[in-house]
Amino acid sequence: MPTYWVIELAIQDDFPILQRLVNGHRLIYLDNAATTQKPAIVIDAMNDYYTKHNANVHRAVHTLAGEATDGYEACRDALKTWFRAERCILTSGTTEAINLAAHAWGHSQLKGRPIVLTEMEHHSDIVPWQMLAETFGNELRYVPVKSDLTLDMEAFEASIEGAGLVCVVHTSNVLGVRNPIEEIIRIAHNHGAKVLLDAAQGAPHCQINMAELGADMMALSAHKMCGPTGIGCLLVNEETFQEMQPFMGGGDMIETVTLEGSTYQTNEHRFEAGTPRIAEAIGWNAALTYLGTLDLEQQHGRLLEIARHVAQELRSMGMTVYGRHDDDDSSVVSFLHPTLHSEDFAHLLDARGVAVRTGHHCAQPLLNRLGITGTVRASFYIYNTMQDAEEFLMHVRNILERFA
Amino acid sequence: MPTYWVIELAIQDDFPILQRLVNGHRLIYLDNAATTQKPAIVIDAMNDYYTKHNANVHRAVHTLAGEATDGYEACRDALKTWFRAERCILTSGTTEAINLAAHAWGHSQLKGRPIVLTEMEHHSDIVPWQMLAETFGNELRYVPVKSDLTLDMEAFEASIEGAGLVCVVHTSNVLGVRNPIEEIIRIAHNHGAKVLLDAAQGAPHCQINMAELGADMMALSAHKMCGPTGIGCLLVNEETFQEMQPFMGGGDMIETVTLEGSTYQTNEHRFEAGTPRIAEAIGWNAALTYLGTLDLEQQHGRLLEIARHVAQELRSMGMTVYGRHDDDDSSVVSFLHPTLHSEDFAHLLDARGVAVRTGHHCAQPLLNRLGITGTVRASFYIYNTMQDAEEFLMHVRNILERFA
Amino acid sequence: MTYPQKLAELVDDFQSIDDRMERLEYVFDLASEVNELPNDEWTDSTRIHGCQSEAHVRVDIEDENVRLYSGADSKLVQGLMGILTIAIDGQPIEIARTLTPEFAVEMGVLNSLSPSRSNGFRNMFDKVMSTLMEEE
Amino acid sequence: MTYPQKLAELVDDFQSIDDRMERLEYVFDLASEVNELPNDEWTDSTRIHGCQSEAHVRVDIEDENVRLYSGADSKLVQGLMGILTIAIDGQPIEIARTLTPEFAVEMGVLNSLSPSRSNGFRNMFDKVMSTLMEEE
Ligand SMILES: Cc1ncc(COP(=O)(O)O)c(C=O)c1O
Ligand SMILES: Cc1ncc(COP(=O)(O)O)c(C=O)c1O
Repeated sequence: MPTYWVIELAIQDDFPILQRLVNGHRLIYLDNAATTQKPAIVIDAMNDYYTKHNANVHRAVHTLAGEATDGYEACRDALKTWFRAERCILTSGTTEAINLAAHAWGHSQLKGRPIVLTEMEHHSDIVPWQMLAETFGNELRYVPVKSDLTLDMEAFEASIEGAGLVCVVHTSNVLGVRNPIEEIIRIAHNHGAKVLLDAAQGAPHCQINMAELGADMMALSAHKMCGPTGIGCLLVNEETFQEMQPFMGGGDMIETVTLEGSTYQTNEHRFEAGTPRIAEAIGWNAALTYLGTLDLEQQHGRLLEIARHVAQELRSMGMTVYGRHDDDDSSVVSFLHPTLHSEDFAHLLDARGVAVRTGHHCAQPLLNRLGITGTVRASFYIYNTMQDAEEFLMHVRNILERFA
Repeated sequence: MPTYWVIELAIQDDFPILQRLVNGHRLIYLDNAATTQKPAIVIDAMNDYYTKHNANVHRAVHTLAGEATDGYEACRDALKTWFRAERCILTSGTTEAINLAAHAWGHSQLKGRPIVLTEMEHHSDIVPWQMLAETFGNELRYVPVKSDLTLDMEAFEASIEGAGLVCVVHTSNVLGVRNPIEEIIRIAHNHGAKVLLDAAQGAPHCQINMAELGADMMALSAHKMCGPTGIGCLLVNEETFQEMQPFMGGGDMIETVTLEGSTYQTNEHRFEAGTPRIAEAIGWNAALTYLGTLDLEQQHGRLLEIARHVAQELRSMGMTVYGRHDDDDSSVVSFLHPTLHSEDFAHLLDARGVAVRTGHHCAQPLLNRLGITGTVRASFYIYNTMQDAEEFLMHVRNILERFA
Repeated sequence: MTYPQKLAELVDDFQSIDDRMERLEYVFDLASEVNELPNDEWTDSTRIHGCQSEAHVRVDIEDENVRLYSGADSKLVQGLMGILTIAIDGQPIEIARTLTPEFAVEMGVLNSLSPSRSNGFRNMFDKVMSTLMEEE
Repeated sequence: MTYPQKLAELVDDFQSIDDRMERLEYVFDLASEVNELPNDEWTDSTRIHGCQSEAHVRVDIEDENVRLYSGADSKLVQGLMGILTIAIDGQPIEIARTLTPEFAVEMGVLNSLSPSRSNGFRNMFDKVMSTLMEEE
């Protein structure tokens, strides 16, 4: 893998945090499904904004305000282009995006119709719908996960009748499994249901083409794709956008306010009440620029290879690995040791500079299905190398020898 | 003013953006009521977070996650201390904080009772209540603004009967008028109504002691007090906090999720769904640290002196100034020329590097009351100097000579 | 693109001004170039949307030639209308139709304006052009 | 504060370990120091809240002396319990009451743990102490 090796090192250089020592050891950051690190270009873009252009956006005449507005709106445009989306509403993240979908679209459009979810969903794609169902009495139908860790598509087909919406995670944050969303969208649309994709994990790992997929709504977060915290978006197709009603009220989303009532903007600003996330938008746009310089498909292949290697090695050490690592899956490796507690494992790895996550990964229904309460999760991203993986495995072996 | 002069220059040095030229001229930034500039310490704190500590918060074991969690929670603690608040829920800004209050508290607690607003409110403190009233049929009662630009307190007293909530802006973003909130809170509480303060403009200008005031809820934004974009908070007293029901659902705010339903966290996390604004919280905390090094009361006096001088000079040039500049008012100067259009004015000032805002300032009901559709607004903050004011006035004179 | 002579001169004039304030001053001066649309003829159908100030325009065709009548409460906006007036008022309709908003970019006028203002200019331009396109 | 001898020794031991992994290893080893609370006696009243793993403790007073029975599914957590056991198990109740969680800070144990884990330790400590305070 000589070419990989060169690319890997070049990418690592772009991420200042990787210079850091943790407990005296080189940081091996394998908690990427929780949040990713930021390349210097992203950090610098926000810096540059705050040191040269900072101002409130929209409605202002002065130069800084114009620059800030351009910067903010450029992020929206870049997202639309990147994901081939018709409308892009900037939110604080995936979670707020899904809550926005539930309130702005669901409240007025679902009219009590059933909602199809899957057992693989992140809490952020469950709780907003449970809340909506509590108010409006919608039936929630959960598509089970089979023992091979894929969705039970027969059960899905059986559950679609009469449903108004299907909410499905593009790629599972626990398993790395990439769901058959093309088929799901096709079946849902055939039955008159819209589809919302939770692309929080999908977006960082592959180039999602919303227009081609025909998805109606798609939620994602910047911080999982090299962008800053505090920003995400709900991408929506035009038809769905026109059906949405205002959610939060306030500055920037209104056209006119009188004591008797208000009228609202008709573009995306309608759903972006208050001063928006300006520096964050500028940082996210820089992240897209950065990712655009990489060959994401090649990266996907490289990382999947790492994940497969790690999964195989862990299995050979007696671990249970929860994942398939099929060609389209993400490079997440969830595992458990038969006796060593997952949190103890993470603590011990941390002592060697390795960052992994443990716990339920905000996917308790999935873990219930698997009959466990948590896993250790190592998730790989563009700046991780096979070298990281080997060192991680070495520490794991070491820990097992000393502690298991 | 020799001592002022030294302080002024020292503060300017802390703000990198003030080095910038705008259209070939030194930037004179007088759009502080829209958003403030950031001192290097704030920019550096976020930089430091992204280059050394970035990780997702809560529930994780590794070192970076611990540091990020500490940093995020430290902001909450600092805000509680700064404002003497019992509970602090981090939001994306004032607007989201007020929407949170409307949904989390208003939906379950107001039970159709009337809400008292004022004509001086920002749209962000009007539209959420109009939306709530549309759903639940609450009566909205607006306290008029008198021709002396103060609230009509007799009308307020007459409107309080039976009301469940009073929403009042601490300090007007258009007029700089600081409202008699102590009296408003006393009267409201005597009549069994809670009080929400919109402190977006108040918080940057004076040290607000929520415990002493006895306010029930208070909303504010970091970006108006030297902090980053994308973060604000709703401060709540314990009693009100216990009455609040979850608003947005998702990760981090839950205790357990099953297919049948969910249980929620009991602390502030209950209202902070999804990955929070981590870098932003760290930046805001740095802004509080920075403001803490200044004598804010002295700054308030200094800036008010500047505002009074500017108001007087503008009046002497034939402008109408909308403001009182009483001792507790903020240093905002809204004005209009009899013939020169306010936007033309702002464009011309911008050609000389001066940033002011024009338009309705998201306070259309107030402007309707004043019988105008917009003003030019120059608002001063800690890094502005009397020199800035004099140069601004010189440019205004110049513009009037050439264009009026 | 080659411009009608008066417009070409105007582009040259603007390009020779370095100072933004002077460029704005020139725009101000051009406010007087409009054929005035009296206030009492400002209606919804003459309104230019997306301008933050009130701005109105009516396009007439007189003897196959374009006639613009316009006005605004902002002198800057009216100055932009003056520029458009110089560009196409009195021109044969087929010639006027070939104009693109590029000329305003070349003048450096649009980048002297806030995004909302320059959007306003584009809306003004689009409104005029779409009226011209509707003409037989 | 002066500690009972066994605890003082333990603090010294920990302070002499530089490597975090070894410190954790030591905590692991101390898991065997607990008086085991059998799994079937884990109930809601013995549960330590705020621990992400299952952790349970019961405090008995035997002949005016404190007796701790505890267990956890995480060996690290049980090791922390082992430390607490060394600190106060078998001590007269009045002496045990004077202990503060400072000793764990001094050991450098808490900063080897994630915030949630060290919170867990504090909760464990608080649960034990509040039981002691309730005793006559
Ligand atoms: C008085 C007042 N309230 C509310 C807001 C809204 O704040 P934000 O846009 O940060 O949500 C502002 C700022 O524009 C304001 O001045
Ligand atoms: C699949 C999935 N959905 C939703 C989320 C929530 O994203 P955020 O916390 O950025 O709102 C996450 C991240 O934790 C995720 O992995």
